[in-house]
Parts: sequence; C-alpha cells; structure tokens
Amino acid sequence: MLQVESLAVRFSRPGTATVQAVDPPLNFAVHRGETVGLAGPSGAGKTVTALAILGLLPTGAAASGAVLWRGLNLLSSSESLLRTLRGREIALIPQDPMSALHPFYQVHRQVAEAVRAHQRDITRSDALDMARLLLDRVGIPRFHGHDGGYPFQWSGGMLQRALIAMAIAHGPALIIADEPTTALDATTRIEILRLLRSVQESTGSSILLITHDRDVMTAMADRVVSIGRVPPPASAHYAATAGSEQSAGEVLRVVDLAVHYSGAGGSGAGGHVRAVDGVSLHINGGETFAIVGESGCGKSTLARTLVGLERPIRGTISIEGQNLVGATRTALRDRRRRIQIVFQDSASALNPRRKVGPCIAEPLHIHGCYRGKGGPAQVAALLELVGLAPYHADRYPHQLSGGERQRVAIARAIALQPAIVVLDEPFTALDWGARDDLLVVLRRLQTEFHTALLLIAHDLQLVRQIAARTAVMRDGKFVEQGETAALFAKPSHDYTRALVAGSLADQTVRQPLHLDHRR
Amino acid sequence: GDRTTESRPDTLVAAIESDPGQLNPAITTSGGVHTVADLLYNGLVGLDEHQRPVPELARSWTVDEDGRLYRFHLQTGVRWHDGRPFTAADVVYSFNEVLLNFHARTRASLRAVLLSVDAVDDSTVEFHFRQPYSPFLQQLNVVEAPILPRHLYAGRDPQTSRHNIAPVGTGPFRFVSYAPDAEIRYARNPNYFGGPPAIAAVIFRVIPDPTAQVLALEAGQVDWLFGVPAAQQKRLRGNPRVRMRQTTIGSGGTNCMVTLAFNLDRAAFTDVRIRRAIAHAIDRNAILERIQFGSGRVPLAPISSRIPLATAPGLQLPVYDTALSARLLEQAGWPRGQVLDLKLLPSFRAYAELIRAQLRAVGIDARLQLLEQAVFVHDVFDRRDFDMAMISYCNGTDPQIGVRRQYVSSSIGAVPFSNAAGYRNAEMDSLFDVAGRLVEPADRQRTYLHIQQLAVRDLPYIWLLESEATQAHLVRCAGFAFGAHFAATARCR
Amino acid sequence: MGAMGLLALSAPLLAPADPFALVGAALDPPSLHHLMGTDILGRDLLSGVLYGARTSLVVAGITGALAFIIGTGTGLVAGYAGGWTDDVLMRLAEIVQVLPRFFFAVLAVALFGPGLDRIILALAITSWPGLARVVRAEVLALRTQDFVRAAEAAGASHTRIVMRELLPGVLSPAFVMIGLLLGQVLLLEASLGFLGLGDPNLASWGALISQGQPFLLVAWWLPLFPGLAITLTVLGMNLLVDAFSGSVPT
Amino acid sequence: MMRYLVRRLLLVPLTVMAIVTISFIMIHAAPGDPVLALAGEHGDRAYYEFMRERFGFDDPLPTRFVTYASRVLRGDFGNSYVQGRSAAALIAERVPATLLLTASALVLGALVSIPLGLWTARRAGGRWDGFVNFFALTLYSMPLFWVGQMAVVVFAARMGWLPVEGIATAGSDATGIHRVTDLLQHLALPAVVLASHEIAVLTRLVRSGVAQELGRDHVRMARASGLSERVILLRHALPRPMLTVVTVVGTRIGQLFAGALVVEIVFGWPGMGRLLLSALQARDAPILLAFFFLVSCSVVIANLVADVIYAAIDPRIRYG
Ligand SMILES: Nc1ncnc2c1ncn2[C@@H]1O[C@H](COP(=O)(O)OP(=O)(O)OP(=O)(O)O)[C@@H](O)[C@H]1O
Ligand SMILES: Nc1ncnc2c1ncn2[C@@H]1O[C@H](COP(=O)(O)OP(=O)(O)OP(=O)(O)O)[C@@H](O)[C@H]1O
Ligand SMILES: [Mg+2]
Ligand SMILES: [Mg+2]
Repeated sequence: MLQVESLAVRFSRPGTATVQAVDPPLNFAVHRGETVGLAGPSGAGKTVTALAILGLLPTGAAASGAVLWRGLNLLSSSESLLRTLRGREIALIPQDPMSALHPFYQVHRQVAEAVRAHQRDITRSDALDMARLLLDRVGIPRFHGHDGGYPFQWSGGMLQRALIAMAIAHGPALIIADEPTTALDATTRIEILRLLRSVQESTGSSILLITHDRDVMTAMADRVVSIGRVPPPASAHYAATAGSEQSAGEVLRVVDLAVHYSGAGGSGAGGHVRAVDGVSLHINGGETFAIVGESGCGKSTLARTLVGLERPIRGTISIEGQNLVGATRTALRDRRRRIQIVFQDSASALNPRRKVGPCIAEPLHIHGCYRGKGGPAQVAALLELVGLAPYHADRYPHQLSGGERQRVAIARAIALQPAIVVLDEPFTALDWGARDDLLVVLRRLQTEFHTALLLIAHDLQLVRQIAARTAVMRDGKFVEQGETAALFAKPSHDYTRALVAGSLADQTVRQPLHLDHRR
Repeated sequence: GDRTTESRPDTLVAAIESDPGQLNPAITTSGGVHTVADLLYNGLVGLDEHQRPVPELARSWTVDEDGRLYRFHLQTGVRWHDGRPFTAADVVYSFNEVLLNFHARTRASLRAVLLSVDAVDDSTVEFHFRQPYSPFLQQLNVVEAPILPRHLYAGRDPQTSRHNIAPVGTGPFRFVSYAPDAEIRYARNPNYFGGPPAIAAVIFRVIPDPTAQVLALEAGQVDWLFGVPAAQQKRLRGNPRVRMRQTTIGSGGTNCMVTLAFNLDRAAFTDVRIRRAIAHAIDRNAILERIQFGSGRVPLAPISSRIPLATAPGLQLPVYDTALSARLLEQAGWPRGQVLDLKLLPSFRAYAELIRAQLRAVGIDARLQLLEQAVFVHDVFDRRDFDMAMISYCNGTDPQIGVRRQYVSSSIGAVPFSNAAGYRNAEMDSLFDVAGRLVEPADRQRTYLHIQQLAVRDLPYIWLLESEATQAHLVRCAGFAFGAHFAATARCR
Repeated sequence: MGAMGLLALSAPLLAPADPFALVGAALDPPSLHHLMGTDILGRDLLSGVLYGARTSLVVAGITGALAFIIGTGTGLVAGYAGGWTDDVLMRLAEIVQVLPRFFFAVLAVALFGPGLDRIILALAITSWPGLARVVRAEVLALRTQDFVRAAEAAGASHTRIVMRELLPGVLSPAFVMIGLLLGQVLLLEASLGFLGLGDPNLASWGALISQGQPFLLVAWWLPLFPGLAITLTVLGMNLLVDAFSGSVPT
Repeated sequence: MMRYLVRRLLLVPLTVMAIVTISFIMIHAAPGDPVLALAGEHGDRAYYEFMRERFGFDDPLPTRFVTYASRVLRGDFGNSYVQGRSAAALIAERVPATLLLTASALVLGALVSIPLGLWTARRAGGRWDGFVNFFALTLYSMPLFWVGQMAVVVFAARMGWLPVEGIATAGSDATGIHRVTDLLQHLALPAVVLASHEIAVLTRLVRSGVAQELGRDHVRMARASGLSERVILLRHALPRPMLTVVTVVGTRIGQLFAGALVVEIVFGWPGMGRLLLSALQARDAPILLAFFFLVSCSVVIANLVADVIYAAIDPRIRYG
C-alpha cells in the first residue's frame, strides 16, 4: 500500500538555521490491513513524517526521497490530486484533539463538512445525518448534548472520537493516527485504542500509529519503525540506600495546615475548594520526604504554602522552631532564607530576560550576601554543584535545555544554603537523560550539604529510589505516611493500594482486547 | 452632467468661506452673515461707489435744527417678499427693538446720541438727536442698519426667531432655500422697488478652503469669489476667463487699515524716539509687495485715504531708514537684543514674521504670540498685557465711526478694537468731539487734518497697510456693483 | 527614522540659513541654491524643514516619554496590585481612552492657546491608556510565571519584584506602542497645524504645511516637502515598530 | 456573559457624563472672555454687558453647570450662542453628511482590505506580501489633509474627472438617478482619502490574522479531510481575524471622526467637522458640548457593539 523510500525533511526559514526534521532518511512500508508503529522521542520527526506523506508540510519545508502510494509518488503529485486522496484514501487523526476542530462551529457540523468534502452531490441535511451516524459509530451517545455541542464543551477523549469519526467517514485505505492517546488519561486511553482496533477490523484499513509511549506501541503495533535517538532504559543504578543519612535536629514541622480557595477558583464550582485540609508532617535535617498523589490533590498548594506564597487559614509551619505563619514582614524575610522552592514547570521558572548568572545571584542580592568581587565565584561554585559549567552563567534561559533550566532553578534555590528545599514535580517535564542528571544533583545535596528535601512526584519508581519517608495525599489530606519501602510493600490504606497498582508500569495492556459492539 | 455654471446661464454662483449660520443681518456685525444676507434687505440710505449717500428705502430726506433732526420720506408701494406693505413702523421697530440692542456698531455709535425714532405717518420717519451728529447718513445702509419686517419679528426674540433661517426682506433677491454648510439659494425679486435684477437666481456655495475656491473658479464651477488670497492672485491674473478687481468695501468692515499698536503704558515705549526708530525699521513697501503682492496701498496718513473727509496733504509718515533707526535706538539707550513681545491674530502671521525679521536687523528681538480671537482681545484690550500688537482697524465710511475709538482716551479699557495704544491726549479728545458736531465737510476735514498731525507727532501706532479685498469673477458675468448689493446690477450669459 | 532623527539633531549645523531669515526671492522654486525652494517671505524651506524636524520630534519625543511613564506606571500598578486598585485605574483608563483624542487636543489647544507645552500635554494625557492596557495584560501574564513567585519566595520586596522581574518583560510591548504613538503624535501635530492651532513661534512641520497650503497651486514645493518629511519619518517609525514586533497593533 | 454586558451598559452613561463634564470645565475655565469672541468687535462696554447677561456668563461656574446638566437630561442642549438655533438641530442637520462620508470610508476600507488581506496572507513572506505591507504602512504614515489636498489638485483640478468640492453640483435640482450619480461623484475623492488609513490598518490586520490561522491545527485538519482551499480560506481562516477587525473598527471610531473633520474641510463637505471648527473659534459652548456628547456616545456604543458582536460570534464567550 504505502512505500516510503529515504524520506528526509528540511526546514529552512529566513533568519533561522535550517533544521533537519527527519534525519537520517527514513524507509518503511505499510501493507494492507497492517498496523505499523512509528516510535521515537519527542522532536524526532514523527509528525513531520505524517505531514510529508499527506503533503501538508508548512511553507519553508522541503521533503526529499519518495512516498509511493499504490505506485504513485505523492511528493511530486499535484495539489488537486492530493486533495482527492486526503480524507478519502489516506486519513489523519491529528496529534492534539483540543485544537484540531474550529472553535466557532459545532462538532457535528464539522464532521458533516468532512463528509461533503468528497461527496459533492449529497445535500446538507443528508451530510448531517451521516455525521450523526459516524459519531454513534465511534461511541459518542446520541448526538451529545442539545446545546449545539461546541468543541470547547467536549472533553479531550470525546474530541478524539469525533476526529476518528471524521477520519473513517470515507472508509480510507490508510489511517495515520498521530499520538492518539497522549493527551488522555489512563481509562480513556484504553477505550480509544480499543476503538481504533475495532475500526481496523470492520473497514480493513491499515493504520500508521505514531506515539512515543512504549506501552501503547507494544499493545497495538504489529511492526515498529523507530526514528531518532532511542531512549536509554530507566537508569537503575540509583537503588542506593535511600534515607540512610539521618541527621541531627528537626528542620520542618507542620501541624494541622489548611488552605482554602474561594469559589472563584479554577473549578468554578462555587463554595470553597479545600486544597489542603489539615496536613501535619515533620522533616529532619538531610532527610528526603516525598509526597505522591493524583493530579489536583493539593500537592503544589501545600508546597507553595510552605514557602509563604499562599496564606493558610489554620495550622502552623515552623522552620527550625520559628513559625512562618503570621510572622511580621522582616521576620518572614529571614525565615524564608531557610526554606526554598523549585517549581514544576522549568520553562517559566527563570526570567527569560536575565542571564543565568545574575538569576542565580538574585537571592544573594536580596539578602545582601553577594560579596561584590567574590560574587561571580559564588555563582560559579553553585553552577558547578548542580553539574553545569561556569560559561553557562552568560547564557539566557532559552539557550538551555529543560533539564539544564531545572538545575539552574535548583542552584538559585540553594544559593542561600537553606535547611530544606521543596521540589514540586521536578522530573515530569524532563526526558530520560535530564532525569538522571537531576538525580545526581539531588544525591549531592543530600550527602554533601545535608539539605532536607521535600519531593513532590508522580513517578512512584523514582520516589522508591530516593525518598526515606513518603506521604500519600488525596483531596488535601494525608491518607497515609511512613517508611517508603514499607509503604509500597504493604499499603494499609486502599487508596494507596490502588495508587500503587494503578501505575501503568505493571499492568500489561497486551491482554487480548475483546472489542464488543455494545455501545 | 456638466458641472460648470454655463449650464445655467442666468444663475450666479458665488463662493463663501463659511456657513453664515443664520440670515438676520440686523443682529450681528459678522462679515459672514452680511455677505450673504444683505442681498435680501435694504437700508434707509445706500452708499455709492464713493461712499456717498444715495436714496434706497428713503426716497428723500431733510436735516434740520442744525443737524439734530433727520426726516426721511420713504419710497411708496414697496412690498416685503411675502407681499405685505413696507411702512415707517418697520423702520421704527427695526431701530428701537433690534439695531440699537444687537447691532454692535450701530448701538455703540447711536445709542448715546439718539433721543428717539418716530413714525410721523406711514411714509415718514423722524430721528431726533441730543446733539448734532454729522456721520448719520453714512450709517444707514444695509450693512449698518438693515430694516426688518415688523409683522414677522415684533414680540419675538430676534436672536432665536424662526425667520432668521427663512428670511423675508425687501431686497433685490428673495430667499429660496438654505442647506447648512452647503448651499444657500435666492431668486430674483420681480417687483423690487429699485427695478428687478437681471440675474434670475443667486447661489452661495460654502467652500472653506481658499485653494479649493480658486480651483472651483478656474474649473468654471463657481462664478464669483469675494476674496482671492494674495498668493493666488498672480496665478489668476494670467487666466483669460477671469477678471479681478480691488475694493475696500467689505460686509465685515470698510476701509480697513493694518496697524502696529504700541502699549504706551510699557516703559520701553515712553520715549517717542524708540517708537520712531521702530517705525523707521519697518519697510512697509516690502509688506505690500511680499505679503499682499501689491494688492492694497502703503498709507500716507493715519486715516484711510478712501475717506474723502480725511485727505491730509503734506503729512509725512516715518520713512524706511535702518541707519536712522539704529541711531535713534542708540540715542534712546535701547539695550541691544532686548525682547519685545508682539501679539497678533493668526491671520497676520506673515506680516509679523516679516516685521520680526526687519526688527532683528536693528537689534530688536520680537517674539511672536499668535492668539486665538477670545484670548487676543482679552490680553490686548482687557488686561492690556502686551508690548506691541497687530490690529486691523476698519475706519468705516466716516472717521467718527471707525477712527475715533482708536485715539480718544474714553475708549481705553474693556471695549475691543478700541484705543489699544492707551493714548491719552485731552486735545485729541476735544478735537474728535468737535468733528462729530460740525456739519460743514470743509470744517470737519480741517479738524481731521489737525488730528492726524497730532497722531503722526506722538506715533501711538504705525500705519502699515490700507488693505484691499481682491474679488474675482468669470468673464461670462459683468456689471457687478460695489458694496452689499453686488449682484443687483450684474448680468450673466 | 534614525536618519531623520540624526538630521533633526544636526539641524543647526546643516541648515544653510536661519529658518526665519529672509535669504532669497519670495516663492523661488527648488534650485541648487535652495534645495527645497523658498517660501512667501523668501525664507529657505530646507532649513525650515530641518528645524521643523527638531520641533516635531521634540513634541513627539516628550509626548511619547510622558505617555510611556504614565501608561507603564499605571499598567504595572494595576496589573500587580489587582483588586479594586486595578478596577479603578482601568475604569479611568477606559474613560480617557474613549475621550476622542483629536477633538480633546483641538479643544485644549484652541481654548488654552497654541503653546507647544499644551499640545504635548493634551496629546500625552489622551495617549497613555492604550499603553496601560497593554502593559497590564503583559503583567497579568507574567505574574503567573514561576520566576515571579520564586523571587517572592526568596523574600524580594514588591517594588523589587515590579522593577526587576516585571518591568523588563513589559518593555518590548511598551516600546511597540510608543513607536506607534510617536507616529500618530506627528500626524496629530501636523493636523493641528493644518487647522491653524499649531504653535506659531516654532517652525514645526505642521506649521510649515499649513502656511504652505494656500500656495498649493502657485508654489507646489511649499506644502509638498514638509508633508514628505512627515510621511517619511512616520513611515520610518512604523517600519521600525513593524520589524521590532512582527505586527503593528493599531 | 449577560453580567458582563450589563456592567458595560451601566458604564456608558458614566463615561459620557465624565467626558461632557471635563469638556464643560475646560471650555469655561479657559482664559479669554468668550463674549468678546462671540459678540463681534465693534460693540461698546454696555453692549458686552448686555450680551454677557443674555448668555448667563456672569453666574458662577457650578450654577451654570447645574442648569446645563438639568437641561441636557431633558434633552435640551441649549441654543448656539452665535446662530441662536438649537445646538442639537444644528448638529443633526450635518450628521447625515458626516455619516455618509465615514460609512462609505469604512465600507470601502472593508471591501479593499479583506480580499487584499486574504491574498497577501496566502503569499505570506513573499515579494508581494512585503510590497503590500510597505504600501499599507506608507498610506498609514501620510497626513490625511495633505493627501486630500494633493488629491484635489491632481484628480479634480488637473484631470477634471471629479468635482473640486461640495456634496452636489451648484444649484442642481436633479432628482433620482442623476442626483445619486452627482452625489457619488462628489463623494468619491473624500471617501477614498478618508478610507486610506482604514485600508492600511485593516489590510494588515486581516493579513496577519489569516496567516496565523492558516498555521493552526484545525486548518491542517480541514486540509487533511480534503476540503477545497476556498472553503478553508473563507470558513476556517477568515472568521477569527474578522472578529479582531470588528473590535479594532469599534475602537477606531474616534480616529475616523477626527479624519472626517480634516477631510471635510479640504473637500468642502457639509459635515459636522466645519461646524465644530467654527464653534471652537467662537467659543460656542452649547455646540461644542453637544458635539462632544454625540462623539463620546458613538465611540462608547461602537466599542460596546464591537464587544457584543465578538461575544455573539465566539461561542466560548457566549457559553463560557
Ligand atoms: N514548522 C516548523 N518549523 C521549524 N521546525 C519545525 C517545524 N515543525 C517541526 N519542526 C522541527 O522538526 C522536528 C520534529 O518535529 P515533530 O513535531 O515531527 O516531532 P515529533 O516526533 O512529532 O515530536 P512529538 O512527540 O513532540 O510530537 C522538531 O525538532 C521540530 O523543532
Ligand atoms: N489559585 C487557585 N484558585 C482556585 N483553586 C485552585 C488554585 N490553585 C489550585 N486550586 C485547586 O486546588 C486543588 C489542588 O491544586 P494543586 O495544584 O495543589 O494540585 P496538585 O496536586 O499540585 O495537582 P498536579 O498534580 O496537577 O500539580 C485543585 O482542585 C485546584 O483546582
Ligand atoms: Mg508529534
Ligand atoms: Mg502540582
């Protein structure tokens, strides 16, 4: 069916350096009824390859090599010919469902529009009926909602289904599915994969599945074509003995802390959002304490409150015996030196308009610890400590990778040698390499500086490796806390048990997907 | 369609600069209103080309009690445009209720000296004066004293009457329509007592931009311009289809003289040598040639040469002599480079810039201050806060109307365009009183000669230019009269 | 625009003559001796345009600076403080922004006399709201960024956060607005001149055009060259802003 | 959504009253004595006292403001000092001409800028795109009155294609189609000149808006489902930029009026512009205040209408 021979794509824009999007040249084929996976890390060129096949590359992009479709080279065929193929013979399920539909038009009308694209003769109302049939087919109950159903009113999962409906409108021979599951949560992810499998069986079309998620790939693809740098296996050599360094006094004690947001907050559900609802914990010097929990359980709110960025309605936060809550401005300023924070999103953690050097030196200036001539040496030492070179001091944040930016944020946090550093999900935005470097830095903080770490994370594997004690948080409360190893070995609270069980790493998707047509 | 006026030969299209706003000439002295409205009305006594009184609504008149009683015999059979007869009652009403209250010039000059206005019978009106008042006959034309229809205005506020935009007069043309800021149309008054005009209709087009007016004339879309800017005159002179003529008679003011006033209260000007030095430093011929391109006259005397009564043979105004000027300044101990401020209205900008350049040559630094009308009048006449000021004094048809206010000490203060210099001279005051009472022209001329000699000696002002308006019209029309009823005698083909 | 700016500053040196001095015959067409010809009084138009450049750029510059200070200040405070201060300042900005700027300037100048200071004040007062809204929007976006929170966590005072963290981020959109404003101020000053409301004591471009206007047919160079000077300078500014920001918001 | 609209509606009277109050204070606090500018030059002291008393210039400012405000609430804007007629009537007579001019400039602006914007957006970055962008910027940099004067000299005087000034041929009482053609001939030049700035602004807006839309995912999805380029341009790429055009036009009403004032003077167009200018010179307060009232009302309402249209078209705001 589809034969791709030494495909390479180059982006050359005036004023920017040319980017080799697909390099080395790509060769693969897709046979009738087969599901071929296209795997690779983010930025490897998966989406660009899909666009090259459909001839939808943006201006300034040049594709070389050949894309043979039933013997016809698509790269050199005319726009009008390609238009007859798109949607009818080769269909695309785009990467981000939330922005793939026009916000101003109702979803079913856009599906109808795709139907009429290749069937000029049918009337508008017939097209709408066909659209409703397709939406039923992909499992969206009877034309969801009567208020017209605009894209922004539908969840990511439902939009993904609508896009699939558009793709299969004309029974295409090949469906290119670009990251169909990335934006979805665990449960919907499985349903979408089952839907794709049922579509394939009923229409006999072949699928080119693009994803960087190894588990989805193993579950769906008959054959996998890999593209770009293969990620190294999860580095295991950090099974070092966690929590061995007990050190002297207690650094942080939190008693019955509560933080509420007034109704106008994100959920808009009116009334109060009890983000943190009676949390107590204590951390000793040099110890690493982890907090895990589902998204929205209040982890970040707790972190922000500990460093004085949110005002709790009750409870005390005492750092080295001095209470932070209710302290006067000057007292607050001094106590804050003892506890610092590293935020979740490394992209917005650093001021884009200031170089790395001055950015790290900022806390020193605020507290007057910047020793004039000796300043640059202080900054160089901090950079070196987090595994960066002194020349990084002259770079702007956008000239660093995500991982490097995260480590500059840490350098800034430890500039004042705080007793404890709060890290809010430092690993999520990083790819494998950067995670390993970050782990090295955290280990050095523990061993060389005896800095206590409060680590907020999703990835239970990492927590098990680095944290001495762990707390599980749900709806603003600690459901359970204790020794990490013991906690994960035999969780006493059923929510913890589900959490440990729920992590995808263990569950095998490869059980046969019994697709029923109930819906 | 053909946009030129040839397409309607018997219609005269005249361009005006601004929309008059309303068409009642009796309640205002504004040139904009009079230029348009005067064609609809009449005064008791008109003025010919040489400003001599000629019969209009008054067929004849007699002056008794040595100048204290004027008796006018009205034309008979004169009808208002709406058909009602014109009677003496209209004249009495117009003076007592309207002119003496709202017409600034007539009110300023007559209210103090006029005892009463009475209608002896339907066709005779008598004016009784407290003392002899010689210039009266010069103040009765349609510009100074238009007569309104009593039957339409009596009992109503003349400033807000409906008839101000749907006027009924006795004049050579009658009102047809008024489209604000666009067009005002008149038609011929077939039974005008002075004989129906040759033209069937007159249309006033509002064209604010002077350049656009000239372009419209050249394109044949307009027949008549009331004023052609100096710069455009050279261009029109070469155009065979256009005729131009000069006149000093304007609906806003007649026989106007551009003067430079010294504020005599200021220390700088107490020494007459300084004032004389400044006079010698200014080249008035350069003003005439460079700014007015020759349109106008360099004054030879303080009073406009267009007023016969004021001819002053043998009078010598300071001549342009920079050496003499510098010497005088030195003698008077003038600190070189001292700054004097010169306040003026924006329309005199070119004059002021030329004078500034000429004064700079003799070491006087004049700083210009262009002021908006209300601020200029307030600064110069109310607060007298100025060193020098440029003012255009319209001398009018009789020195008592337009010249007296410049020199008599009683008019210093809140009255605008009065004695800006602040000139106080008892002899001058008494001379003007005498001139007002004298009846014989020869006696009045001798008095005015003496007045002008005093003025040249004391030099409260410098008389820069007798300004003239340059009117222009297409050759297809001819026979235009001078003054308010310019279209009454014209004919077009 | 840079070139025009340079010309303006060096006007006193370059100008062949004092713009007010009578150097040649009246209404002399452009010649080698007078590159842009002479005006009604025989003054050299080229030196008038050069001196005019300085006046006009001074008006635009000061107006821009004033509008920048008021606008950025208000935007920073409103964006950072939030709550009722934000509401009050923004309502005020809204009222001033709705004020018809040109008519307000015309009214102010016509009533209080055509001084340079009044023109600048009138234009500045009515120009700052647009900038305030842009700056406020930028501050609201920046406030949610973590580096602002990090500074707060590090104990920085409010003023330090505003000046060191927020202000740098706000400068580029502010300069785009100011670049636009400079162009509009020049055009406004010229229009005021056309209506006869320009400052007479200064050879500004607006005054030159309004004086040259009646000579359109007789001496085409009088209104042409000052108009060209304005167009080129404003174009320069707009191009600079366009390159700088990618797209010129109106 | 409704709460937002109600709040905006409440703001309208507040803003308008604020503007009228500011202008009232400015007019009456200005130096110089208005009666002098108003009542001509040749009166005597008694004449000015008489006029000052008639127009109530002597009573203190606050009382004059209260009387003025109370009368405005009853819809009476007072009489023009100079012309004695009701200020509202004087302005109402001239509104149609100005409205005709500004409306035709806007329509012309839209008709030219939308196709031009679409055309350059598809060639974004190309030679033509650069040229049109430069041309639009040049148009936007030229003073309107200067362009107007040049246009009059070249097109009306030299070429004689179009009339030099005015809204209709002198004295013509043509009716029906002739009157319309005559009017259009007079309207052509001033409308084009006034539209020049609108065309410049709107073309660049449409161009950058559509170019941005074409890069969006939903356009790529539309192409992937085989829709024709024309449908993609009109149904997918144009709607959102059109929204920004609507809001920008809403905010530019004030500038459009300012441009109209200048163009009216150059072309002798019988609109409100000239009435304002003469009222300024004569310090005719009732006309000035009525004028500011009208302009600020229209600017505020234009902004409101633009926001309502924006909310009506973008469902996220309607159901937000
Ligand atoms: N329009 C563009 N202009 C310039 N570079 C581009 C453009 N689109 C993509 N690229 C570059 O091409 C490379 C591949 O991008 P692509 O989106 O195909 O990656 P991907 O494999 O789909 O990654 P992801 O998993 O995030 O979807 C990236 O480095 C990206 O920077
Ligand atoms: N500024 C705010 N205003 C109102 N509600 C908020 C605010 N910030 C957080 N919330 C709500 O408080 C709850 C906890 O949010 P928080 O960000 O602390 O969760 P989290 O555990 O960090 O989630 P994630 O894992 O996604 O980071 C959520 O329901 C969130 O919607
Ligand atoms: Mg991708
Ligand atoms: Mg979080």
